[in-house]
Amino acid sequence: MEEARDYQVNLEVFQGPLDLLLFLIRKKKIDIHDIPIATITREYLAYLNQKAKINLEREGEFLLIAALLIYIKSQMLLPRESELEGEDDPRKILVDRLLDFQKIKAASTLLREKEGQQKRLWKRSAPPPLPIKQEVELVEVSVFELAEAFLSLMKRKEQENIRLIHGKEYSLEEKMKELIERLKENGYLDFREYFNSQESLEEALTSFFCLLELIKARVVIAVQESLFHPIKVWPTQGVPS
Amino acid sequence: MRTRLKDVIESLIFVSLEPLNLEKIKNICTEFSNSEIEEAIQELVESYVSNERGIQIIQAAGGYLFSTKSEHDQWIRRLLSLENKSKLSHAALETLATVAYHQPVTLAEISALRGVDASYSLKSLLQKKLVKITGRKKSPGRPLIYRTTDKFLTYFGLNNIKDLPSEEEILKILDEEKILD
Amino acid sequence: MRTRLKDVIESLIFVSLEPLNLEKIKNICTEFSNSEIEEAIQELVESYVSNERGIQIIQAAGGYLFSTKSEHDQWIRRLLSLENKSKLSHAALETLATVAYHQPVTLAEISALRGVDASYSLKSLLQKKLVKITGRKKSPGRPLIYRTTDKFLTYFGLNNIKDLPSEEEILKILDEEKILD
Repeated sequence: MEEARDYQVNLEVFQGPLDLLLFLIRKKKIDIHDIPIATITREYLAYLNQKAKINLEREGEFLLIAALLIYIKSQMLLPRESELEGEDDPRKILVDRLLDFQKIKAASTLLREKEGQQKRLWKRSAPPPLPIKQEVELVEVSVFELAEAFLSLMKRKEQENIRLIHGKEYSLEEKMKELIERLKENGYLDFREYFNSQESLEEALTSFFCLLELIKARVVIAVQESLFHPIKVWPTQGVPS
Repeated sequence: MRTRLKDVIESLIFVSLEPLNLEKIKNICTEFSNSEIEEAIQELVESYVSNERGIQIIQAAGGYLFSTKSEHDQWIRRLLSLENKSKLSHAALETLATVAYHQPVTLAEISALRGVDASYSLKSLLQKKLVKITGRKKSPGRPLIYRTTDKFLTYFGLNNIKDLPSEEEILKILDEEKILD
Repeated sequence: MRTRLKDVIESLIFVSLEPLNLEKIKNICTEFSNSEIEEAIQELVESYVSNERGIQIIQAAGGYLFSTKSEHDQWIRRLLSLENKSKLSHAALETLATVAYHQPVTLAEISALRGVDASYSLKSLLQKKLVKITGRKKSPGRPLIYRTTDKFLTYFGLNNIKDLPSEEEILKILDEEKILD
């Protein structure tokens, strides 16, 4: 009765069958190198019989070790000519596993201590601010480069739209409004992203002309952080970010 | 005022969010010789040991990193309004210990050593980047093999994988039966 | 050793991502009086001014904050660009994965697989030498074909491209959610 309660107390901590075996060995003060297989098998099976307490997901793993125990027990019962020792001992396979596992558990204990020490040390999760404002070195993109980038995008759009019927018309004014709205909302516009979002070649063309107008009027400025970076369009002033 | 190498290195370590290793420092401070750099690091680390300050330079995963001192933990947690930082689960820690001491190792080997299926905890360790896939074993089925990462070293404050608790330390724990349950 | 208030405050400023103001420090260091705190801050700030170091405590937005010094700016920039160079953006990673698993592959194929134009991230991967051009496809337009490089293998710690986990293996790793551990 008392034993059953013992198991219950420790139930949650049995991560697996090897955990349980080690617990039984320690509890019975058994020498791990000379395990009385019959006793330990009986104890182990008694635990397994308390079905309700076994996690069903883990049951197979517990049964596997039970099978191993029973196998070893049967091997021990075979008549032999000489004393069992060393490599011939059928218990060796189990003992080796338990020793390995015991070491892993001990290592876990040591790592847990180290983890605790480290958890008390705090590191920065973000870099400190630089004394000089780290402005991105923006390169102003020429209209030519812009057009070049647009051309390649247009080519793609053309391929995509080749079979689309161009029904809808886009007014310059509407597009202009839409562009300014977008700038107000996001603070900037990703050139490629924006054109990719256009539904048809015509719409993309209309948008592009609007953008050219806005650049000419210096309402917006097209910049690149550096070569090969995406081209971004920023308002020069007046458009709150 | 002349720029001192020691100060440059201090600022570099300060900016870096991960341990900054000697190799990187050398790649950045190209104006200085290797011996000058090594000397400056030495001097810097010593200045933090002798100077009692609130912050320190620690060595982890082969590099240098700033951190607070453990005795200030409670105040920092008040600032960040945090309870104790979350720790690895028992299963994850056991799996991690298995990988650390048996690497390179396969999932099947880890599961056999632990006596339970370790795939779930291995997945969480992969996601936490404490463990990585580094190839395949030349055995039937060519299973993936796993190793611990640099982040693993940093996590436990180890400078090198050789700094893992030794066999003697492990045996000592076993003698004392202080094993975590 | 007695914990010194000055050191506590130093560690608080260190971990704080925003300028830490006096009010907050007082709210955290409740064991100390206001005048003690003000004195300690004074002392701390002065120690950084007089002690020539690579880092400093500055006052900004009504609070205290660690920062590097402007004379070290050029080295810090080198570090940051070095770190940026070794980092992969999410888009680049996705493109790299597409190349790795579908090689030999063309830009159009990558873009189709990712659902977005991959030319920018492909260019950055070419610059990082994680991907290389290995010829042209014998199809209309004769597009360039891409493969991963040896540097790619080194980056991910693999010996051979065949060591990459297969899609089934990755799915299996990610699909073990239900198993208790």
